[in-house]
Amino acid sequence: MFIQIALISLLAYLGAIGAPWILGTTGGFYTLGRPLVASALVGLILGDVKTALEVGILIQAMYIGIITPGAVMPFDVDYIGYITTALIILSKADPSIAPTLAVPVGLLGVTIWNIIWVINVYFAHRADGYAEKGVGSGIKAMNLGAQIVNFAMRFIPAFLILYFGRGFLQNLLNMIPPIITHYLTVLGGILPALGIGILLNMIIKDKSYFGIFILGFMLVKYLNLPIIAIAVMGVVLAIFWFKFQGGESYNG
Amino acid sequence: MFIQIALISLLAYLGAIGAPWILGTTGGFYTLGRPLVASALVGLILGDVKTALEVGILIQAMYIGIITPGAVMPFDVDYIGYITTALIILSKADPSIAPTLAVPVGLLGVTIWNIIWVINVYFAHRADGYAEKGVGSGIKAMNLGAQIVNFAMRFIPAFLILYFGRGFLQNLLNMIPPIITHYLTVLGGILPALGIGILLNMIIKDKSYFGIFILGFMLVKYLNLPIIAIAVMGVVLAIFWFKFQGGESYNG
Amino acid sequence: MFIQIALISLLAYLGAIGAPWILGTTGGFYTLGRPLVASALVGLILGDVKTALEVGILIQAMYIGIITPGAVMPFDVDYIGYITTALIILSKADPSIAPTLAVPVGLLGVTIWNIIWVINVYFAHRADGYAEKGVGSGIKAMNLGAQIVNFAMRFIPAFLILYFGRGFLQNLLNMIPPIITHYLTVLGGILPALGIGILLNMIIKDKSYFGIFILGFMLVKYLNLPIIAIAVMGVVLAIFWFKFQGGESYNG
Amino acid sequence: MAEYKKLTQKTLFNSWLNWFFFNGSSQSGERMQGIAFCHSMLPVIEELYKDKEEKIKALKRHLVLFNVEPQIGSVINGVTAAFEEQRANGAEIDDDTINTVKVALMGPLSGIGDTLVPGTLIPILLAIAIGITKSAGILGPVFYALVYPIVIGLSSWYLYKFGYSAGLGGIQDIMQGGKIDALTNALNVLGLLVMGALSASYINLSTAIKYTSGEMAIEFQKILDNIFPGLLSILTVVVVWYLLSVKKKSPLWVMGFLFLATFAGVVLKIF
Amino acid sequence: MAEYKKLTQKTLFNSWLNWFFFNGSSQSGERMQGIAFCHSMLPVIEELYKDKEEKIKALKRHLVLFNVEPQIGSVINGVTAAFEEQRANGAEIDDDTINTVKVALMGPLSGIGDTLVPGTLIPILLAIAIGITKSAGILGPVFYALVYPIVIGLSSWYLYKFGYSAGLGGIQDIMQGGKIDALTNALNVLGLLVMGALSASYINLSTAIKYTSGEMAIEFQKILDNIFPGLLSILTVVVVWYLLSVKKKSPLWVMGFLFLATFAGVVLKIF
Amino acid sequence: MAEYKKLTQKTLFNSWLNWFFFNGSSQSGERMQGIAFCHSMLPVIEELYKDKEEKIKALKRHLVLFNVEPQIGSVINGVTAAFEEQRANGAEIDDDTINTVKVALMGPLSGIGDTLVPGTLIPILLAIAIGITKSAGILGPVFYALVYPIVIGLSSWYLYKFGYSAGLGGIQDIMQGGKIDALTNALNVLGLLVMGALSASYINLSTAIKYTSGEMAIEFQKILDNIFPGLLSILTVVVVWYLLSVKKKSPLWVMGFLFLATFAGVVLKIF
Ligand SMILES: OC[C@H]1O[C@H](O)[C@@H](O)[C@@H](O)[C@@H]1O
Ligand SMILES: OC[C@H]1O[C@H](O)[C@@H](O)[C@@H](O)[C@@H]1O
Ligand SMILES: OC[C@H]1O[C@H](O)[C@@H](O)[C@@H](O)[C@@H]1O
Repeated sequence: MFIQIALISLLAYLGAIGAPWILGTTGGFYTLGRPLVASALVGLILGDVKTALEVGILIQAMYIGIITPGAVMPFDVDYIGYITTALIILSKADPSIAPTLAVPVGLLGVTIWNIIWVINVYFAHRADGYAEKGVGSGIKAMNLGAQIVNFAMRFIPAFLILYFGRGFLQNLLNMIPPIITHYLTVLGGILPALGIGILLNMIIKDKSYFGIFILGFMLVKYLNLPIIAIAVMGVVLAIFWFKFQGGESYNG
Repeated sequence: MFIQIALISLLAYLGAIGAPWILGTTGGFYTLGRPLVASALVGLILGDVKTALEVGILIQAMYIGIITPGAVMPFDVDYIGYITTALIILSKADPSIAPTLAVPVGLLGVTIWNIIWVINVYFAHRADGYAEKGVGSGIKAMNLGAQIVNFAMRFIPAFLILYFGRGFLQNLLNMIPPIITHYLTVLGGILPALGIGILLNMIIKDKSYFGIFILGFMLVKYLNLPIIAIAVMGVVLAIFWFKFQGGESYNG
Repeated sequence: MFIQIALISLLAYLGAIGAPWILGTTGGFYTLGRPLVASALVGLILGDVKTALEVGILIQAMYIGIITPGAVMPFDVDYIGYITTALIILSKADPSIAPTLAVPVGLLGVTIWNIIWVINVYFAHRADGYAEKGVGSGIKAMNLGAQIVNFAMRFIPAFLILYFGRGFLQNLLNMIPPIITHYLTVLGGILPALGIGILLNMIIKDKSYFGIFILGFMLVKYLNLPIIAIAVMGVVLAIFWFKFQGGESYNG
Repeated sequence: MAEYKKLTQKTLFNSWLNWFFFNGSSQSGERMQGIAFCHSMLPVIEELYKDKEEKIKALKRHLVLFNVEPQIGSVINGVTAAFEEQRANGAEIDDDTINTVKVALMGPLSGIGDTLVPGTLIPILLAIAIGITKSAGILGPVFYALVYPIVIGLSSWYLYKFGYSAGLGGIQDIMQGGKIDALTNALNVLGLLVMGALSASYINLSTAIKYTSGEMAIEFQKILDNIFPGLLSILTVVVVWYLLSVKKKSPLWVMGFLFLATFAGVVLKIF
Repeated sequence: MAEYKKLTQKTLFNSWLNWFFFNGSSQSGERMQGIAFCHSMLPVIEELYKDKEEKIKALKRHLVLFNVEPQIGSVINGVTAAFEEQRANGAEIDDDTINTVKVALMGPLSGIGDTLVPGTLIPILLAIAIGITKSAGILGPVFYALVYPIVIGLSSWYLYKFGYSAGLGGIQDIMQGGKIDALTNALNVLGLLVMGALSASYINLSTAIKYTSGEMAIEFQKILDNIFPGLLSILTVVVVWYLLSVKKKSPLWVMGFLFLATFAGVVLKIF
Repeated sequence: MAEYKKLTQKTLFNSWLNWFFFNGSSQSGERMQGIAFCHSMLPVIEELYKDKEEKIKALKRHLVLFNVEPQIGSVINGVTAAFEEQRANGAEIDDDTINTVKVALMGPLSGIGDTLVPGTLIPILLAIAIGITKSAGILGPVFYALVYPIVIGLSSWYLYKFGYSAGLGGIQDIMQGGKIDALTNALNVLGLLVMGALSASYINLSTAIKYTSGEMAIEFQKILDNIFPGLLSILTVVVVWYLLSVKKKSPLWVMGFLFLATFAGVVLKIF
C-alpha cells in the first residue's frame, strides 16, 4: 500500500499546476490533472477501475469548466482528482460522497498553490543575479529549481493524507455534523460560478455580450442541448460574427 | 349579497379603461382590470378564492396579450374579469364555461366603452369654453367630470347583470342552442387575432419584420418554449439588432 | 397483365428526365417522375393502392432531395418509382425490401440516362445542318425527334424487366447473398450524399457558408424539427441576410 | 434682462401626477387624451404665465387632439414642459412648433409603448403570475399587482424627467442620426417575437372539415397540423393585418368581418 | 426611319411554351439544352427576321451550348427575346454580346434554380405530401401533382416575361451594385439550411464496429452518437464535397469511389 | 556589411520546447512566468549575442514580469524571437519596444487563450470523454489523454512559428484594421456561448425556502423554476461578475464572500 500511495502522490505532483515533466502544462495540469484522467490512473494503481471511474465522472462533471486566469484558482482539480478518488477507494466509501469530499480537498490544494506562488519569488530574485552575470544556465536552473518546492508541497501532503487518512475517512465523515456536509454540498454547487465570473470579467468589455452567455445558458436549460451541439453552433456563429464585422467582402 | 355585488361592481368600474383613482391607467385598467387580479378580488369578496382563481387563470390566459391601440378594444378584459368570475361563483356554475361566457361579456364591455368614447366629446367642448376664459380649474373639472359617465356606465350594468343574472345563468346557458355556444367559443379563439393584427399594422413598416413574428410563433409551436424564455431571447436579439444598426463601434 | 405493364412502362417514359409531353420537365420528371406520384399511379393500375403507397412513402423519403445539376444523376428516381413499386406488387413481395431493390433499379436508370445523353449528340449535329439552311422546322424536329431514343430506351427495358422479372424477383432476391443485400442497403443510405455534395460544390463559394448547412443538420438531429419548419426559418433568415447585405436602408 | 423662470421640481412632479392619474379620464373620439394633456400642463402654465392672455393661449394650445401610450408617453409631457419654460423665457417658439413636436413624438411612442407595455411586459408578468397562481394561489395576482405598478410608475416619472431634460437640451440630437430608428426597430423585434409567441399560445382556430368515405375518415385539421401547426391561427392574423393595412379597413369593420366570417364558418361546419 | 418591330404577346407565349415543354427534350453531352433553346427562339426569330441571311445567323447563334435549371431559367429566354428584338430594330448588338449575356446568366441561375427548386421547394412539398399520404392516402400524391406544376408553371411564365422587360430595360441595372450577389447569398442560405436538414433525415451511415472483451461489448456507433449524432453522414458529405471541389474529381469518379469504398467498408465489416 | 544572422530551425524549436515544457515551472506572484520566458529565450540569445554585454542586456530584458495563457501564448515567444533576430542584425529596436509588444500581446492572448482552451476546448473534450467513459469505461480518459495533448502540442508549435514569421513581417499589419478586434469578439462569442452552457450544467443553487400554511405547502424554488429555470445560478454568476468588475474586488475576496454568504444562507435555511 505504501508504494501505491507513493505512486498516487507522485502523480498528484506531476499533474499539479506548474509541473513540467509530462509535456509541460499541456500534458501535466491540463491532462494528468483532470479528474477523469486522474481517477482512471488511481483506479489502475489500486485495482478498482470501475469505482474509480464512477468517482471520476462525478467530480469531473462538477469541475469541467474550471479556468485559472492570472493564476487565480477557485479549487484545485488535480488534488481533487487524485485524493478524492484514492480516499474513497481506500476506505471503501460510497462514490456518492465524492462531490462533498471534493470541496475541502480542492480548497487544500488552492492553499498550497497560493503558498507556492509566494515562495517562488525567491527563484526570481536569484535569477536576476544570474542575469546580471550573464549566466544563462543559472536562469534555466532557477526555472527548473522551483520544482523542488512544487514537489515537496504536493507530494508530502498528498502522501500524508492518503496514508493516515484512509482509515479515518469513514469516522471523519460520521463526525462532521450534517449541516457542514450540507454546507459543503451547497458550496460545491456555487463555486463553479467563481471561475466563470472571473472569465466574464476578463473578456466582457461590452455588456451586451452577456446576452450570448444567457443564450448558451438557455439552450441547455430549455432545449436540453448537449455542450457539443452548442459549441458547434458557437463556431458557426463566431465565423459569421467575424465575417460581418471584419469588413471582408460578403461574397468572399 | 347586495353589498358584495355592489363592491364587485365598484371594482369593475375602478379597473375600467380610463378610471383614474387607483394610480391611473397603470393601477386601474392595467392592474385591477386584469382578469387574474379581478378574479382574486371577486374570490375574496365572495369567499371562494379557489374557484375564482380557477376561472381567473382560464380567462387571463385567453386574453393575456390584449392591446388597445388608439382606443380600439377587441374585448373588455375588465368586465370579463369581474362579471364572468362573479357570475360563475354566484350561480355555482362550472369554471369550464368561463371562456364561452367571457365572449358576450367582453363584447358588452366594448359596446359600453364605445358609447363612453362618444359621450366624452361633450366634456371636450366644455373644456374649450373654460380655456377661452383662462379658467384652469374648469379644465381639470372637465377631465375629472367625465368619470361620472364612466362610473354610471360601468357600475350600473355590472350591478344589474350580477344582481338579476346570477339566478338565471344556468337556465340561460341551457336555453342557448349549442351552435351559438360553439360560435362563441370559436369567436373567443379568433378575436385575439384582432388585437395582434392592429398592433402589427401599427408597428410593421417593412414587411420583412413579419418574419420575426413567425419565428416567435414557431418557437412556441415547435419547441414549446415558454413566453419568458422567448422574451429573454428577444431582449438579447434586440440589443444586437440595435448595436449592429445603430452604427456604434462594434467593440464598444 | 400485358396492358397494365405496358401502361406502367409508358408512364416510366413520360416521367423520365427529358420527356416533354406532360408539361415538360415540370409535369414530367419533377411530377410524374417522383416516386410518391409514381407509386400512386402504379397502385391504381395494378389495383393495390395501399401497398403501392407504402412502397412510395419509403422510397420517396429516401430520395427526397435528389438534384441533377448539369445532368449529373446519382440515381434515377423515375425508374425507382415505377419499377420498384410494380415489381413488389406483381411479385407480392414485402414492401420493406423496396429500399434495397431501389438501388440497382436506380443505377440501371442512371446508366440508360448516360447512354441517351451521348446518343443525343447526333440530333445536335443534324440541327446544325438545318440551321445552315435556315430551316427552323428542322430544328424543332430534331428537338422533338430525340424523344424516339428516349422512348425506346425507357419503355423497352422497363417493359422487359416487369414482364419477365415479376416471376423471378422472389427467387432472385433469395439467390443474392446477404452481403450484397447489406451492401445495397448501405449504398442506398450513402448515395444521397452525392447529390448534396454536387450541389454544395456548385453553390458554396465561401467555406463559411458550410456552417449554415451544419445548422440545418443539427436542427433536425438535435431538435427534431420537421423540414417545413426549417424552411420557414430559412426564408426568414434569407430575407434578413439579403436586407443586411443588400445595402438597403434598414428602416425601409 | 429678466431673470430666467425655472420650473420647480414640485411643479414638474404635480404635472406628472396629473398625467399619471388622469391620462385616460376623459378620452373621447374627438380629442382622445387632449383634455388630460392640458390638465397635466396646468401646474406648468400656472407657474410660467402670470399674464392672462398668455395663459389662455397656453391652455388652448394644449387642448387639441393628443394621444399616446400614456405610461411611457409621459416623456412627451416632460418635453413639452421644457418647451413651455423656454417659451415663457422668451425663446422664439410658437404654437406650431410645440404641436409639431408633440405630434412627431406621439406616433413612435404609441407604437413602442403599446408594443412594449401591454404587448410584451404585461403578458410576461401575467404569464409568470399565472405560473405562481398554479402553485401558490393568490400569491400570483399579488405578485402582479405589486410588481407592475411599481415598475411602470417609476419608469413613467423617470421618463417625464428625462423628457424635460432632453427638451431643454434639444431633443433633435436624440432623434437624429438614425439612432431612434435603430432603437424602434430593435424594440419592435422584441415585441414581434413575443407577439408571435402570444399568438401561438392564445389564438385558436381549427377546422372541423372531415372527409369520410367508407371505413376511412380524414380529418383536414390533422393534415394542416402536419403542414404547419397553427396555420389557421397565423392566417387569421395575416387576414386581419391585410384588411387593416392594405384594404385600409377600420378595426371596427374588421371586427364585424370576423363576427360574420366566423358565423358563416360555424354554420357551414368549416370551424 | 423604319417602324419599331415589337414582339407580340402571342409570340412571346409560344416561345415560352416551346421552352417549358421541350427544354430537356434533346439534352446531350455536347450541347446540353442548346437545340431546345433554339427551338424556343424559333417564334421570335420567325417574327423578327424576314431576311434569310439574318435568320440563318440567328438560328446558328442559338444552337450553341446552353444549360440552365430550365424552370426558373426561362428568365434567360425572355432576356434573349428582348435582345433579339432590339437587334432586329437596329441596335448594335452582335452575336458575342447575346452569347455573353446568356453565359453570364446560366451559372447563377443554375445554382439558384437547382438549389431552390429540386433542392428546396420539391423536398418541402414532398415532405408535406408524404405527411398527407400517411393520414389520407392518395390525397398526398394528388396534392403534390396539383400544387407543384401550377406554382412552377406560373412562375416560369412570369419569369420569362420579367426577363423580357428587364432585357429591354437593361439587365445590367439588376445585376450590378452587389444586389444580385446579396440575393444569391441569401437564397443559398435558405437552400443550405434545407439541404442540411435533408442530409440529416436522408443520409444514413453507421458503423458496425464493435469491441467485445469478455462480458463487455462496446459499440463504436454509440460512442459516435454521443459525440455528434449523424457524424458519419456529415463526414460523407464533406468527403464528396472535398473530392469534387479540391481534388476536382468528376461526379462519376466520385460515384465510383463511393461504390468501392462502401464495398470495402462492408467487406471489412466497418459498415 | 555583416552577414545577416538568421536563427536556425533547431534554435527556434529548442526555444519553443523550453517554453512548452517549463512555462509554468517557476510561476510566482511577482514575475508570473517571467523566468520561464527568459528560459525560452536562452537558445535565441545564445545564438544571436556573442558579446557578453549584449547577452546580459538580453537576459535582463526577458526576466521581467510576463504572463499569458501559455499554450496559445507561444505565439509571443515566436514574435519576440523575430524581434531579437532583427535587433541583433542592427535594426533599431530598443528594450522598450520589445517589452511593449510583449505586454500588448499578453492581454488579448490571455483572454482568448483562457476562453478557448480551458474555457471551451477542454470542457468539450471532457464532455465527450465522460460520454465515452459511460459506455466504454477507460477508453474515455484514454481518448482525452491522447487527443488533447496532440492537438494543443501541434497548435502551440505552429503558433510559435507563425509568431516568428509574423514578427519578421511586422505584426502591426495583423493587429490593425479592426481585424484583431473582430477576431477577439468572434472568439468571445463562441466562448461565452459555451460558458453559458457550462454554467447551466454545472452551477447548482436552489433555495430551500418553503411556506407552509395549514394543508398547503409552497416551495419557493418551484416558483422560481416557473419564472426562469436556473435563475439563482445565473444570479450567482452576475453577483460574482459585479463584485469583480464594478466593485473591483479581488477574486480571493469574492471567494471569501461566497464562503460566508453560503454559510449564512445555509444557517438561515435559505439554501
Ligand atoms: O490568464 C493567463 C494565465 O495566467 C497564469 O499564467 C495561469 O493561471 C494560466 O493558467 C493562465 O492561462
Ligand atoms: O395607442 C396609444 C393609446 O391609445 C389610446 O389612448 C389608448 O387606447 C391607450 O391604451 C393606447 O396606448
Ligand atoms: O444544373 C442545371 C441543369 O442542368 C441540366 O440541364 C439538368 O440536369 C437540369 O436538371 C439542371 O437543372
